Amino acid sequence: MDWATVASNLVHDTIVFSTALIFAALGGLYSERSGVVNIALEGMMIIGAFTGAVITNVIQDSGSIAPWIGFIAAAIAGAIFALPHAVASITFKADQVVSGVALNFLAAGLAVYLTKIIYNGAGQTTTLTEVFDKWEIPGLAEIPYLGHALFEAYPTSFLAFIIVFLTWFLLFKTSFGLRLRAVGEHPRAADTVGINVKRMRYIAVMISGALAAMGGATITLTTTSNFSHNTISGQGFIALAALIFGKWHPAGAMGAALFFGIAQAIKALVQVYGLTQYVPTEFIFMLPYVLTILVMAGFVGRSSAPAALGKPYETGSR
Amino acid sequence: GSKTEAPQGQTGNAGGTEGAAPAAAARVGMVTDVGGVNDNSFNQSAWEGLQKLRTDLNLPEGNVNFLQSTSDADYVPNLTQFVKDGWDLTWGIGFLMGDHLKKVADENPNSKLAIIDAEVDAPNVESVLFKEHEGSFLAGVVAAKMSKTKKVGFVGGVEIPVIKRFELGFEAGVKAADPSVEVIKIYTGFFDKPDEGKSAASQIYGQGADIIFHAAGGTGDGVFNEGKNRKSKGEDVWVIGVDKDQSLTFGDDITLTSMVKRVDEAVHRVSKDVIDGKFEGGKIVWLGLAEDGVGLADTSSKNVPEDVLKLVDEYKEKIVKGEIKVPAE
Amino acid sequence: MNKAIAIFTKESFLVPVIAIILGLLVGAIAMLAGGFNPILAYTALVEKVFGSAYNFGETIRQITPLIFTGLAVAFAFRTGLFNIGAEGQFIVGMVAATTVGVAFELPAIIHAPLAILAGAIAGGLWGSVAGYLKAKRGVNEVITSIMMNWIALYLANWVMNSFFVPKGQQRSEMVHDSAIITITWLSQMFDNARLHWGTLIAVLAAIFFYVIMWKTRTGYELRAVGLNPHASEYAGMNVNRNVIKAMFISGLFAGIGGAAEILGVFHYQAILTAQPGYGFDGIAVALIGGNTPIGVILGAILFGILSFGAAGIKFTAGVPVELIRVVIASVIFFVAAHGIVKVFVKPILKKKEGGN
Amino acid sequence: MRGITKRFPGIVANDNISFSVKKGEIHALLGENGAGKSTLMNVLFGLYQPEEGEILINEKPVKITSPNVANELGIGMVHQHFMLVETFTVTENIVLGNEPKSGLQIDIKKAVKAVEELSNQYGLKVDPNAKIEQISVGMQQRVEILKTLYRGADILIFDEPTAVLTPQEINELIEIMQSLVKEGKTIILITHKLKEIMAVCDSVTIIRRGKVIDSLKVKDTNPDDLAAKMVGREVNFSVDKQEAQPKGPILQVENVVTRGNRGVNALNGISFEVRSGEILGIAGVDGNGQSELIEVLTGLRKADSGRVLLNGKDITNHTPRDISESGLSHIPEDRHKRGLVLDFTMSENMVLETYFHPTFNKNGFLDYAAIDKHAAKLIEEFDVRTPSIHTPARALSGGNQQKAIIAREVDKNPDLLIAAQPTRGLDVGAIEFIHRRLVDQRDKGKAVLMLSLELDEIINVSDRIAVIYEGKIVGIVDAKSTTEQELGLMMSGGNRKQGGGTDE
Ligand SMILES: Nc1ncnc2c1ncn2[C@@H]1O[C@H](COP(=O)(O)OP(=O)(O)OP(=O)(O)O)[C@@H](O)[C@H]1O
Ligand SMILES: Nc1ncnc2c1ncn2[C@@H]1O[C@H](COP(=O)(O)OP(=O)(O)OP(=O)(O)O)[C@@H](O)[C@H]1O
Ligand SMILES: [Mg+2]
Ligand SMILES: [Mg+2]
Repeated sequence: MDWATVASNLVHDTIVFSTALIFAALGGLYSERSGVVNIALEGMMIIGAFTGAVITNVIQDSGSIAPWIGFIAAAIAGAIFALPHAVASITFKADQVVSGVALNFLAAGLAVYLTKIIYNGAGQTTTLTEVFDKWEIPGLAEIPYLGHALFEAYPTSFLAFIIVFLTWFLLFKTSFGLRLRAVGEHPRAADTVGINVKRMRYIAVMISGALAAMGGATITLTTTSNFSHNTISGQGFIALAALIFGKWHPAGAMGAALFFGIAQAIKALVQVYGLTQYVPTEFIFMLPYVLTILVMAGFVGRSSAPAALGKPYETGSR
Repeated sequence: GSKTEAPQGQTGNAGGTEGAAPAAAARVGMVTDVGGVNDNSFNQSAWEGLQKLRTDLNLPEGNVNFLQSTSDADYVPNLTQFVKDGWDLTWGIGFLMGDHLKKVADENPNSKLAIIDAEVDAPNVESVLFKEHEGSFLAGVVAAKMSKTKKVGFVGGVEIPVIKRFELGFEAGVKAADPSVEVIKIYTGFFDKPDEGKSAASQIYGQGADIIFHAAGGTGDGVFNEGKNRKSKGEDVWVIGVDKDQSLTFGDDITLTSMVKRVDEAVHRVSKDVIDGKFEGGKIVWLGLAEDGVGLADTSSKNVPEDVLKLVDEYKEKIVKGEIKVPAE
Repeated sequence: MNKAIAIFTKESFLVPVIAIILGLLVGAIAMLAGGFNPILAYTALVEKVFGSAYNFGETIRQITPLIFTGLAVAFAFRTGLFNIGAEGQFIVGMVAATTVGVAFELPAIIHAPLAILAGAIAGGLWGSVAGYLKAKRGVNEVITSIMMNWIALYLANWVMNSFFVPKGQQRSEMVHDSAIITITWLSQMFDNARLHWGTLIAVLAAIFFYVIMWKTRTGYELRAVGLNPHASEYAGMNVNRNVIKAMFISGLFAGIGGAAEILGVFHYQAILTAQPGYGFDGIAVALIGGNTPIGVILGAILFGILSFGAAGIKFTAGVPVELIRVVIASVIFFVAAHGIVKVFVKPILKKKEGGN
Repeated sequence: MRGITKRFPGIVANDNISFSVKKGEIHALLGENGAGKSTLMNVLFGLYQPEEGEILINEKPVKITSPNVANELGIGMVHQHFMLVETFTVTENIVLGNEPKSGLQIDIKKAVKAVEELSNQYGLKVDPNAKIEQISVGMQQRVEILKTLYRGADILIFDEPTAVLTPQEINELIEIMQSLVKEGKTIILITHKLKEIMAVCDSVTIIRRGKVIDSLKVKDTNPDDLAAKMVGREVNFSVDKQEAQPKGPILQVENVVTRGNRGVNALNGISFEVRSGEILGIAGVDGNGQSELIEVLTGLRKADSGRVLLNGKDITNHTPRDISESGLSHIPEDRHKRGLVLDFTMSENMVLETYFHPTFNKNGFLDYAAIDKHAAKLIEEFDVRTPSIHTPARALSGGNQQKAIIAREVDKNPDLLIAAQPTRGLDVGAIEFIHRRLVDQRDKGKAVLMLSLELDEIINVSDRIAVIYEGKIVGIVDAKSTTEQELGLMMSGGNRKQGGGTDE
């Protein structure tokens, strides 16, 4: 086995694992850049994973379009699910962390509750027959090693990278982005120049829900092919970590998500090469988390959150 | 003071059965781990066994029931719920429930309990275990004979004795049939994470293996996904299923065969024995090839050629006769 | 004192109560939507919890770890830190208690306290890692504590597999009887429900929380640093040391919780395949309890009753146990968005005033 | 504005206020802290909705429901706490909410050009591409003004614009205001500085406790009259004090060097001393090392070299607690950031630096009864207006917060009291009180080191004045014999006086 193949496989798997995290971290980015803490990414991913699986399951007779419809349905469900978080933290000025925690509980409960109702008491959806197939970019995918690594992936992965770029453009090149960031840094300043702070935050939180849900749906529609109580199991929190790790920047968040992805891919690789003889499996499982802490402590250090993050905005007009 | 036999307001599922069950009708309950009764694995299998029991004996709907645990701490109260409610038999499903079931059995010596996959030493518990290694040996023979790349893989859930039996049996089977075939093994550490299974499978196929045998419960779903994905890309890969005939779930275009573990049969039989008054408390039952407790799925002939199946039968005979002793630990 | 009893004042008491009622209503709606009978279900819940001595005892067992993790989260909250890592601290507490319980043989009078102390310190140290990284390296404690949860899980398994788990088992050997904190007579009174001294320790821990936080110099410093680190620095407090201290004490609570679970409930430690979940539930408990010690106890009682009673609604009314999570989520949500609740509270307050 | 009433829980901030401003004039709004000026202007700007009253612009009644509406009506506001996004550039801040576009993108080039044009037109020099966090406070204020002009404001509200400016910047601002009026703009100016009102305003409205006391032409009044109307009694401006009787040195600063936040040296071998029984004022343009100096003296920042002696004892790089215990008190320049834990009660805040003393702390347990007693005493003594000692500090007005801090610091009976911007943003009544306290401290034979950006204050209160420039003392003068001109020159780095150190 040559190392080029290993590397190629590793990159390929890294992208598979990172995609959901990229979506969710970007979701968190919108919300937090607007000043609303989003610890509910986990819950939003759960709702996305659930909706994606159920809708696809229901319509999978329609063929390969089914996962796409499931995916879009997930995004819509995510945006709607994010609404209570917006109402609580923006309109009712609730503690955003508390509201987020509530949503995480709600998602975990509701999704499995509904699953059991829909699937006759079963803790998971039936296995989907129609899920996303990997795409190969014509021409590029044939490049030795590199093609498999970079140009053969699920459509959601390509989409994720496109959304990273779009987010960067939206945030730093358009007036929507300027306003969104202003609302997250200094809402009063934004208010005094006529920007509707609350509306911006509502939009941001709902985009956040949609993207995080797309992340969740990515998991059910590419890697697990079903939804169960632990389909997400903590990935929303990892995405949140990626967002902070990536300093609330789209490219940074993507980089951090890829980092977690690579650590996950390495985990399987290490076992394949029999390294577990030398290192206990438990330590390999720990690897991504230890690395994250080391990297954060060693290189990243203090990260600067949006200045108004977590602070409800009072217009004074009541 | 306790009121153990307190009549429950109403027993039965949603909608309930209004006219209460006949007094003589037997009641059998089971407690699952976090996976629940639809885990495509042995919880589901066990539940199917109870369902079959119900239809066979024409019991009312509420007379078989299950409780799903949400954490380790739930096992004892869940088992106790059935026991204190006076159910005729209470099943604990899975190795991990062993200690908990023992505690409940000791505290309630007049109750009857049974467990799958664990040995519980108590006079009122019947333990049912399977010789997974024997069945897995046959799966190994199929894999070795049918691998074109001379590499096969094994994906395990958590590294517990039960799963170890799968692994060792499989490897022994492979080596017996063709010592030149290499076995790549990965333990994912989970029984319920298909994405981990998929990752493991991807790595193993990436190493050039073309057949993977999994013993990972729901995690194994990911192995099937990865296999299907590759198959649709034209790669010639297979998956060997576990516990149930998984070709029924994932299709026989990817499922080479399955190592079936007849949890449903066992649950059905032991439950029936209890109802018939033939409960053998304290007994530890091992079900292997000889007892038809394990074996390859009947649908194997779809994908496995005649000659290989013949070889499988030969090995089976030798194992049953004791000529081959398959390692279990 | 004001803060601790604030929960009993009219409005701050009514808000959680109404939040709970609204939460149960949401649950009822969800049950109706799913084709279940909410009245039957809630009756079953109450019967499950209060219907037999055994189940009542088990509910107390369920409540106990929630008090510990709730206190852990609340303590950190009070000092301006979000300890999402009670989970990991709980786990290392379990490991330490198991280690002491299995590896040593001591007289009971020393053994059990030592095992609990070991759990406490392990939890505290585990928590202070996040505190240290925050103080010295500026790393967000939310990230570190999430990571530390997973590290704790695998580390625990490694320790168990390497030192304490007999071959072919999935759990450690039993801790020695001298380390066990089960209250046998009480347990027998409750039909063998797993009752243990940990519950009493939990209540003492809540008192300890209150005293430390609002009566001592340490608490004064911790609160000051949490509320305004700049002013604290100006006033000559060591901000970094206080952050670490806060996380240490926070972790202490969770660690004892883990130790009590081993010594009082299981008597051995199993290989973990998932997070035990008490840490995350502790967040909910702390939030429902308004981050006060009394609130945490009440929150844990509510949470414990609901989640233990969940099995009852499944058993009797066929409702999936997850419904209870929906109820709990709604309660937290309404506590958070008390603005919504106040809409309901106002008329009640008015009526009362009118009546007086 | 007619009959405006705005209530907050427990207080009527504006009580039936009516006042009018003529087109093209500069109208001052004068009043004590908490009189209700900001509230009134926030109503005019649409940030608050009044309970009663109406607003007329050009004699037409209008409903100003949001700042958006205010902007449309040509009302712009320059807030005391700037409404600028620190991480944005000058241009981004100015165009925010009104961005020129090309296609989907913001047309940044066009925006920069617009900013440059405006800045030339009104003589408001700014660097359009600089980030706000990198520019001076004066420049930030110009950005604020440009923001309103960019939106085409005709009525400009300035809320205490000079409180944060250096004398030079104030002069520039006054010129800017005058040129704005020439261009046909109308200005409402909130300030506590009577001198400024006399200098630039046409008319003035005085508010006390939410009510209008009087509205009159500036040329018909004088500072004493205004002050009396505002406070409701006669106010003494010049700090009357005896000749200082300085004795031995309390604080000696020798060749201290330290790096600032940007990595360059903020203090460049600074040396001076403060003697007992004197007030040493440090004058200087903001950003010449004042903040760093205080931080080094109080132990909040490390000195790279040099020595600091307090009562002859070396306290260089000791911890803040150690230094505080050695007899140094400090009234911080940012009371919200450093001075108070806003969510602590007043009582708890009063022992922020002494809670561990045996009086309050028994074996690690705090004696809250003793603390409350102590707080009640201080609050009474320093006339801090608070509903109760258990009220959170956050709920007090700025002036009362400052009084509380001063009470706490003076009560420590320190050998050296450092007062940084002790009267920033306070009304004349409060200022008088605080100055009195500083002089009392001196008269008790203690040393006082005062830093202020306001030359008036420096000259009035200090006995000697040291001028800081680029992290060094460039000269020390006698307060009685110096002039604003002389100080201004030294502050801008001109005419370095020889023997800039102390007269050892
Ligand atoms: N948002 C608010 N909520 C409650 N009370 C407020 C609020 N804003 C102002 N107040 C109160 O209203 C009164 C008037 O405040 P205002 O800010 O208008 O005073 P001001 O004249 O601007 O004082 P200063 O000179 O300190 O700026 C004060 O007593 C203040 O405490
Ligand atoms: N929610 C509140 N409750 C009580 N008092 C408040 C509240 N908000 C503000 N205040 C008080 O009202 C006064 C005015 O508040 P504001 O926010 O206007 O600050 P400020 O320092 O006066 O600034 P400016 O002079 O620019 O208005 C302050 O003294 C503040 O302490
Ligand atoms: Mg004001
Ligand atoms: Mg002010």
